[in-house]
Amino acid sequence: MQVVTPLFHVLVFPGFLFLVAFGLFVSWVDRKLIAKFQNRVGPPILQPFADLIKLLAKEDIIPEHADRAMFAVAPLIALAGVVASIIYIPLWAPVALKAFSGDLIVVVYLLTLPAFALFLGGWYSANPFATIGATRVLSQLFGYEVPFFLACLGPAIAAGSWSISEITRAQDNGLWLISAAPLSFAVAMIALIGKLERVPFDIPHAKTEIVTGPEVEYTGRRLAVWKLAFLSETIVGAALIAALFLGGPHMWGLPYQAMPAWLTAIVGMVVLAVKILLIVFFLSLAQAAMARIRIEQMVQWCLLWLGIPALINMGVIAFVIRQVGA
Amino acid sequence: MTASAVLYHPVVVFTLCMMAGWGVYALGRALAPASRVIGGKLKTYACGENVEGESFPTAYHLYHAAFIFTLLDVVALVLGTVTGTAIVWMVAAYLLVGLIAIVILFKD
Amino acid sequence: MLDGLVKWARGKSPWVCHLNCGSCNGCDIEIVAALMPRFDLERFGVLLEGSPRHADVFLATGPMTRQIRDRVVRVYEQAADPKFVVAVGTCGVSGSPFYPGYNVLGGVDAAIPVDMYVPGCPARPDAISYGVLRLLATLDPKAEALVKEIEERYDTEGLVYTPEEMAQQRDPVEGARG
Amino acid sequence: MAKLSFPVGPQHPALKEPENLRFTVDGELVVDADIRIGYVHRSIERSCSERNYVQDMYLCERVCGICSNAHTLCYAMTCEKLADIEVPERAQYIRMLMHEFERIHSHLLWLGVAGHEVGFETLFMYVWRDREIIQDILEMVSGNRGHYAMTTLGGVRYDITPEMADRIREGLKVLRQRAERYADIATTEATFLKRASGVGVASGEVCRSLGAAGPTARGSGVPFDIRTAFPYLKYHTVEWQVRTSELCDVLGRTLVRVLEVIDACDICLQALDIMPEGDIQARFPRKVPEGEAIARVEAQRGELIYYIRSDGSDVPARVKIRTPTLANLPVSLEMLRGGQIADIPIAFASIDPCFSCTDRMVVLDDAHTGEARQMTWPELVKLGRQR
Repeated sequence: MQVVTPLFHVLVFPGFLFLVAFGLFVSWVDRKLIAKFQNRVGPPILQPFADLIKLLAKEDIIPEHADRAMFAVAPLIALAGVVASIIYIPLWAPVALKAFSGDLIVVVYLLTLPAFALFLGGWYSANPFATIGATRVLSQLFGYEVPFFLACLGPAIAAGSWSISEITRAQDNGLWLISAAPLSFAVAMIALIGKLERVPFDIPHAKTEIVTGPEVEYTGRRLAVWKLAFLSETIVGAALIAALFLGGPHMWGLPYQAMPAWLTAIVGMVVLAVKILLIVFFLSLAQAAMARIRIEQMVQWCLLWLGIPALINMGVIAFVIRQVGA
Repeated sequence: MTASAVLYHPVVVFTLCMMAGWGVYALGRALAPASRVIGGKLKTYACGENVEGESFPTAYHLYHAAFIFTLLDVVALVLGTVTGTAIVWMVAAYLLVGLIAIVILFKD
Repeated sequence: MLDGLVKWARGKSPWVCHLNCGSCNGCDIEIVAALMPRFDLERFGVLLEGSPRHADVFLATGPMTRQIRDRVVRVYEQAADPKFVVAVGTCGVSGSPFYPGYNVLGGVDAAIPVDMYVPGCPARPDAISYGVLRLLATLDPKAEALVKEIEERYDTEGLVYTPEEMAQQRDPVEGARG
Repeated sequence: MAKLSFPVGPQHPALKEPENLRFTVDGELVVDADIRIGYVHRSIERSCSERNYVQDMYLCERVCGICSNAHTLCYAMTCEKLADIEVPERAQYIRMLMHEFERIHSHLLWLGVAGHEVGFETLFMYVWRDREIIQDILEMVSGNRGHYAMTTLGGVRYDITPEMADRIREGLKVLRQRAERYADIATTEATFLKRASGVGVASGEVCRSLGAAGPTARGSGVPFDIRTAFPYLKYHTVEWQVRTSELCDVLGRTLVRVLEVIDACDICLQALDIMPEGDIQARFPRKVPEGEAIARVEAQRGELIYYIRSDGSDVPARVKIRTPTLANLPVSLEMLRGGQIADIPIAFASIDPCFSCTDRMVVLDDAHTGEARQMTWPELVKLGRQR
């Protein structure tokens, strides 16, 4: 059992299979929402699943000048980085499957892996569009990564811990940390758009400029793994923000004490799913309402209008804690 | 260390996930038709035109952003590892560094 | 079972790539119009992809000009199997009315194999949607039911031709030219 | 530092048409831009000399799928000048209506594509949804969504009935409101402004010296419009103004186009009210007297010129077409140089390029001396189709 349970957790639930399935569902919600905003009907519910199967069943092409190993491994790194981080995020109870001091840092760094993988994949595709896309991925990372990190540190300082599970548990009293770190929350949401490379920050993938950027040469199953990595990243990023700012699987007013353990787990899961969908709703809304901006505009804007508010919020929290602590 | 502690270690989890991704590849290999190389299939895609060259290195001009990113990221990592009351001073110092960095960035 | 699943997925998820072989834009804007709110091809899973590497179905328009021919062939070759081509518009079908011109090689099939023909000048968005659906019906039996339903409700005579039907239509013309 | 050079086109998602732009970039900065055209050369001008005047009408219509009516209008005007035919009043009004309908449809199409180029998909979808109103009107009047075949030598083919006029009025009123809304979006949406303002700059001076035409020039404050400079049809009987913008950038061109949509709606509404009753076609002879003529119209992309020389037979000796995109290309390269990669699609699209109008063929005997030669039709066919 000692071996089987962790394997099950990593590969089936809440790890790989669950994440992929839920990610496919959420990407349908996303596409449907955008279609509705744009006055269209939108795709049927099984559409992302059909897309995945179709991509898997397509021919696989590796361009002659591409670095074969890098080309093949890059999507896997992206997917693995995202899926691995779900283990440390609380999903159905305020405690994750595995919690240790500093797991917040580990998760934040695991979530930067897709960006680096995308850079490598694009760079080693040996394609001019992919190369430009790859450099854009890195430039964009410089823009959103620091504000995202700073925004995540806000609740960490407020809760006095670097463990996501500890931070979530600190919100058990019903006081969500969004109240202590509203600016950090806003910054984290906007930085998440950058992290997921969605409009207005879909600069590395800009279809009309550089075709699709880094994954332009990818076909078939390798493209499918990229898509899986991106849609899992949506889930994990949203779950992380929910855990840090919105009490994770916790909802005030629900009689947790009166429920049996299995029911609290299910309720917690549903609550978290609703929060994730709300965050995705925000992402879709942003995508529908804005145009894509340029890379240098993005980097400057992010460091200025995301970096400074996040810093200010962090400073205020640190100052208040010091006063209270003294 | 128990088996579960080892299996939940980030490195092990990451490796397991890589293997799961490899499983997706294997599934794809089973479903997809065999690759037929005809004509310019393996050529670099460049809108239908022919491009010469095996790699396409490009210039980079956002070094100041890269510099600030590295600076702040490393300091943030240091911050993440301190505990106790020292954190308040660390945050203050960090704020200072951050503000200086942003001033440098927007100087011109 | 897996085979059925793959067929279903292919029928459900055609990502299209637009391939202009020297067209006058008339059909091209109608292709885009087919993706817009009024017709919304995304209902059937159609997505407009930029890179031919990601595409399943090429919507090719225009008479094949001499200049574009090699590029079109290369782009077609660079797409991953299985791939399909829908020739959109009368020019895409036969090169008409430009055909006798010195720089026009004929329809899209002068360079790449075509799986479905949608005539019209310009082809209407609904005809293009119907053409794509007819193509999908050859992949997925479930899409066939949808096409049957459409054919019962609307007059679809002459909107779309399969390569066999087109060959029958064409024979006398080819004879006259030859 | 290594400079990267890459092609955009002939098959590229930003371009709906096959043309080849080659860029040399330094990081994200465009150092040099060059253009290669000719992918859509379909031997139209030469084919015109192989067919009679009526057949050429349908060939010229298919020069471009977006401005097809402007082409037939200009072609018909040239032929009528040659044959000295007076077109009936009502036909002139209907021609003007079609001309403006087409301007509305084309400008809306452009606005949607501009939204697409900067990743603003919702604008794209909304504009194209509203564009269906004018498409319905065009279909109601002419029977087709594109290539309307409305103009004919000596007049127009179909009349506009009172019921049609009422439905047109209804549709145009809605469109006018929507166009005002889009003008509002274009000037207030922060992300769109970031992408349009100060991008693709070409001063009025540059536009004049490089011979830009249409909204591209008017967006840089050059108040040149064939409709007022060389009046044709019935534009002098309705009230409207030439729209210009001093912004000289993509935003300026966007505003000019959106305002022109509003103007076009006004022109059509006025024309529907003052249109006289009467014939819609004059008889046009099969053979045209010897001579040559030029006509120019303000197509939606700028000045369109037709030159026809007749040798007295039923087949024109020479048809020459000068399209606005050809005039705007030099300016567009100026806009691209020194800009950013991200601005390529929108800056290039801002001239509303149309390559199906533009592509020509030159045969060089000797690429070094640039010596050209004349070729006969069979020689051309042999050259074009040989493999």
